[in-house]
Amino acid sequence: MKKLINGVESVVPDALRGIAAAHPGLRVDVENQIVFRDSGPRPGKVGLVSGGGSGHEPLHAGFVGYGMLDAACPGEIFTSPVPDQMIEATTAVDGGAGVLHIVKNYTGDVLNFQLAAELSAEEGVEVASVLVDDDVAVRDSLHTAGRRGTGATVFVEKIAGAAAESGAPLAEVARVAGTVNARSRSFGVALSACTTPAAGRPTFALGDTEVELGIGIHGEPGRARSAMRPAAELVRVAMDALHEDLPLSGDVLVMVNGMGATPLIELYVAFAEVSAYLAEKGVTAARSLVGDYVTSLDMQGFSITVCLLDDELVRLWDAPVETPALRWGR
Amino acid sequence: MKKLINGVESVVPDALRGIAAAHPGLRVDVENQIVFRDSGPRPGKVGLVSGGGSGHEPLHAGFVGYGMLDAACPGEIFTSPVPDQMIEATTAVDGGAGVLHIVKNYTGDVLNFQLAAELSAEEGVEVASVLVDDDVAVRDSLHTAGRRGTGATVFVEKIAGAAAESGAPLAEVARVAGTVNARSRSFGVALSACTTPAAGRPTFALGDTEVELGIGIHGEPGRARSAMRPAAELVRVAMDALHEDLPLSGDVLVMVNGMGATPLIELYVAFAEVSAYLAEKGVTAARSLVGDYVTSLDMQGFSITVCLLDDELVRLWDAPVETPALRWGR
Amino acid sequence: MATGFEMDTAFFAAWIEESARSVAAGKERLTDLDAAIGDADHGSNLDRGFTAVVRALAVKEPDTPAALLTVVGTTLIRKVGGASGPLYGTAFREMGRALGDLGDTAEVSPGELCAALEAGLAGVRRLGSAAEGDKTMVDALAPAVRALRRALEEGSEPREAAAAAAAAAREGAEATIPMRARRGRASYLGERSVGHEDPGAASTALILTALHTVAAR
Amino acid sequence: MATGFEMDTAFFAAWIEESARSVAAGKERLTDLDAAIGDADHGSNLDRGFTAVVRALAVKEPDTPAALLTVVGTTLIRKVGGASGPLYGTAFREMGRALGDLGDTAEVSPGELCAALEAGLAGVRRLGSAAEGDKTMVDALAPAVRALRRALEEGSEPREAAAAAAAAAREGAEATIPMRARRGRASYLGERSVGHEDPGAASTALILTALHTVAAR
Ligand SMILES: Nc1ncnc2c1ncn2[C@@H]1O[C@H](COP(=O)(O)OP(=O)(O)O)[C@@H](O)[C@H]1O
Ligand SMILES: Nc1ncnc2c1ncn2[C@@H]1O[C@H](COP(=O)(O)OP(=O)(O)O)[C@@H](O)[C@H]1O
Ligand SMILES: [Mg+2]
Ligand SMILES: [Mg+2]
Ligand SMILES: [Mg+2]
Ligand SMILES: [Mg+2]
Repeated sequence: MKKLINGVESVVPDALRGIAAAHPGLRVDVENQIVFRDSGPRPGKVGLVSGGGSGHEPLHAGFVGYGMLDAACPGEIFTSPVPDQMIEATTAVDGGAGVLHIVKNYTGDVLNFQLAAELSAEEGVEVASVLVDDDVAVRDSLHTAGRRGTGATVFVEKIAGAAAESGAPLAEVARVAGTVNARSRSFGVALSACTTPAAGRPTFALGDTEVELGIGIHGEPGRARSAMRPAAELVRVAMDALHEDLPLSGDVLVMVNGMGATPLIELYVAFAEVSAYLAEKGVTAARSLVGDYVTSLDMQGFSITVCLLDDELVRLWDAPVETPALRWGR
Repeated sequence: MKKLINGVESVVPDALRGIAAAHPGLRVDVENQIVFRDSGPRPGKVGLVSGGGSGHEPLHAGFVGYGMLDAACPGEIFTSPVPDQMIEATTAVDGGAGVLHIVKNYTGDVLNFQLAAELSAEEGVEVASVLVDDDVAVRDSLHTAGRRGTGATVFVEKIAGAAAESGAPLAEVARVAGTVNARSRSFGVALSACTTPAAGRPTFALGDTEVELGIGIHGEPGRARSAMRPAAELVRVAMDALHEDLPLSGDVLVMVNGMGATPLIELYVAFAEVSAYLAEKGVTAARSLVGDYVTSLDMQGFSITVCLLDDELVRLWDAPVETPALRWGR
Repeated sequence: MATGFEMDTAFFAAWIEESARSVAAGKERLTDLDAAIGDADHGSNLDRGFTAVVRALAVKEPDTPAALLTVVGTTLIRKVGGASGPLYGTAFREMGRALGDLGDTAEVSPGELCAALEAGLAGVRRLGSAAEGDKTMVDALAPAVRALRRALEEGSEPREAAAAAAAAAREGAEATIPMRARRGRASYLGERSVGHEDPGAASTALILTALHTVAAR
Repeated sequence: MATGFEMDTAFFAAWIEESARSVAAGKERLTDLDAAIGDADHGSNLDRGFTAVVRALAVKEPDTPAALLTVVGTTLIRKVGGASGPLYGTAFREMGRALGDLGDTAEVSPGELCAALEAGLAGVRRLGSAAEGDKTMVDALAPAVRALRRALEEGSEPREAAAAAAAAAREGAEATIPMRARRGRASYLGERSVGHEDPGAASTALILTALHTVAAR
């Protein structure tokens, strides 16, 4: 394992020092591992807090700023943050209008945010939560942990952030966040595994002509191993899975997301196929993102996330945003 | 070799179709391999054309748009484009005020742009060129091809783009572009080689505890192989090389650039060290970029580019820009 | 753990230290198990947590078993993260609470320890909604607690009872191998989770084995 | 290529086709050489270029050697890119221009061919500013042209003279191995460029060898 790090233990605080140095619009509490907007809470604005394991950058710290998150709590690599971070973030960003927790559906994230929400409420902050669970590779049932939260998190954070910025009350911000999640689906494909600093070697071994279909964002193997195929066919597998779960129609927001070690030129190759697939179905990619947004360390691969748009969602998506990783209109 | 492509021959046109689909603000001539601003030439505005081998995305197509390039000519992977592309782009973006070619200093780029400039001039377009040669890993002398052009290209394109947008005449845009280049230096480090689709295997082999110091952006081996070290030490090697070539002082613009397969969290770890190094020297990182801007396919590694700022450069850097890969102020 | 065998605060501190030691020693194995069906962090998660616990206890050792277990649980919740942090944290906090409810004395009887472990298991079940057979730490903890209860009811010596609990935990962990995961991260793998031992069950076996080691001193 | 041996347009077309064949066959080797001290594209660059050239000539074969070589050069410039595109393109265009200046007849004498190759070499030198010893295609082309001139002056048979040129090109290419690059991409490597054959010199040797192959038919 070769990584551009100083040591396995210090990756997260070291990166937080880098984020602090690179982004004057952010305030970083390196010790407690929280990234805040430098401007502090705005009275009357709903606060948005998210968090999750590190190793998915720019998620979440890269989405802190105007029109998106108020604070992000990075955990250790691929490990959900702890309640202390979330409580500290929640109380700090509350401008009196309450705080929305945006939680990806993993047992760890859910349990830790749940403890944090209870304790924050005890400190007098009104807290609502939205659970992101967009990954169609995982079969959902009452008797399982349910679907994972992956790419749709970016959509939820952006759109809920715009709603909060516009002054919407907590219930309304939570509603729109839930709507985005309900209308979004993701599917991921790995061409290689990733290596966590702690493990020091790839989390699974893929042959030279194999891919993993239906991977998550934590280096977990997917649901099935399959033969490597041209981009057009891999995209079709992913798009078929999305379309089967949530029939695509009308205008959609699409993200072709790199898992961390996929060259951008390849993501554009994939996006061309996504766009062709949608055109075939009479669906319009009205808005799109192509790049690394929700990564899995040094994994090679991609995920596709699609959200069915309506006028409200388009308006909120287009609203100004100014964060390290997403910026327009300002 | 596993790549998210449809075939070795079609990578560039496939990616161009993806760029066209993803960015409504661009107009892409897939057949001739040229990416234009959709708005076309603005009368009286100097046109900016750049280009180079593909495999460095987002460079250059990702920098086409308001406040930056008017057109980019992508060549085959790691191969400079051909004069036809450049002539077509040059004549198309000329708004009557002439066109600046931004050329990275590689024999192929220089020769092809030179032929294109001559032929464009014959068609009545006033053409000036700026040569970017910022890579201190290459010893510069009259008897060699000179230093390579790498990271500073982004600074030159942004700042010259702002000057052109403000209505500056060709000579003035060329002057400021030359100034940026003269005040910028880069140094790159590879933790792994990259694999071009045509070659199908890594361009060099690095052991598990080795790095290449002083690499370029085409998968060429660097000047020296060295033992893998913590991020802080690798950054120090790079910064010392920059500082020795061009003593750092005052306010600087810094880019910590990923080579394509380096997780963002690691780039932030590196940026923390860059920022500490500069602080030690009493230098301020007044502006910065951290991310993948000038890549080398799936190479793991980073480069650091520093530009000595003055008031004019800061003003032009801060001016609005709206491209796929760089966007602020609009 | 029959009558006459009382466990003081130092005993619980020793248990926790022994657990910390064996988690540190087993860190790689736990991470490897997690790499197979999870995200390769269970070893470092628990090691980080128990290291913090040992440091917290070194600063100021609580003076009753109940207080000690509460500190252990709270520290795990504060330092581990992931699924196992709140779950193990809750288990220890519930054990502490149970002992407190029983009178919070400086000495705990085997029966009281067993009741506390039952409370810890109930806490894990409530928080994680996992049943036995779901391929989680519950599959090691539940049979261990049952074995302990049975041994005590049958009048076993304390260290025999602890040995039975530890053995049941280890067997329970092993028995997760053929299971298909229905909770936690491994559930995403569906059928592919079959054939691997659950990392949380494996770490539970380490912690129960540590209890026996300390009881047998 | 002594008196009596005249080369018509078909001869030049055959030379180019043979060059295209051997570039295609040597594509991987050229790319491997370029991987060692460059950017691993020389084989695919030239193959792309010669494929386009063959296609262009198939559409409409020019009717004089001068016109044919000009089409070859222009097509290489338009299709290859990189350093080798303008350099090889210029070489062929200068050859075409030289033959045109000599009268643009349908038949070229060995002496005229030699003069054309000298013009091509001069074009490469002017554009690339490389001297012999800089580890570039010039290190194969210059000795080849010299060997051809000498053989003709010594009264050799045309195919003997072509053989001498091809041999000199191959030797020149091999002689680049110990050189340190001072031009092109390999120059960035400094000392580390030593020990590898220059890809452009290697492709020049293929093209000169193709000339001999065709002359020997
Ligand atoms: N719902 C649950 N109930 C009980 N135990 C669980 C549950 N979910 C996960 N676990 C346990 O947690 C272990 C994983 O812990 P860890 O790897 O530290 O956290 P994470 O899964 O968040 O990475 C699993 O092996 C399993 O034993
Ligand atoms: N200045 C120069 N003069 C002559 N030949 C050169 C010069 N620069 C490069 N070359 C030749 O070009 C070859 C490389 O061609 P190619 O790989 O196709 O282009 P690039 O270097 O742009 O990738 C080198 O091996 C060398 O022989
Ligand atoms: Mg985890
Ligand atoms: Mg090249
Ligand atoms: Mg885990
Ligand atoms: Mg090359």
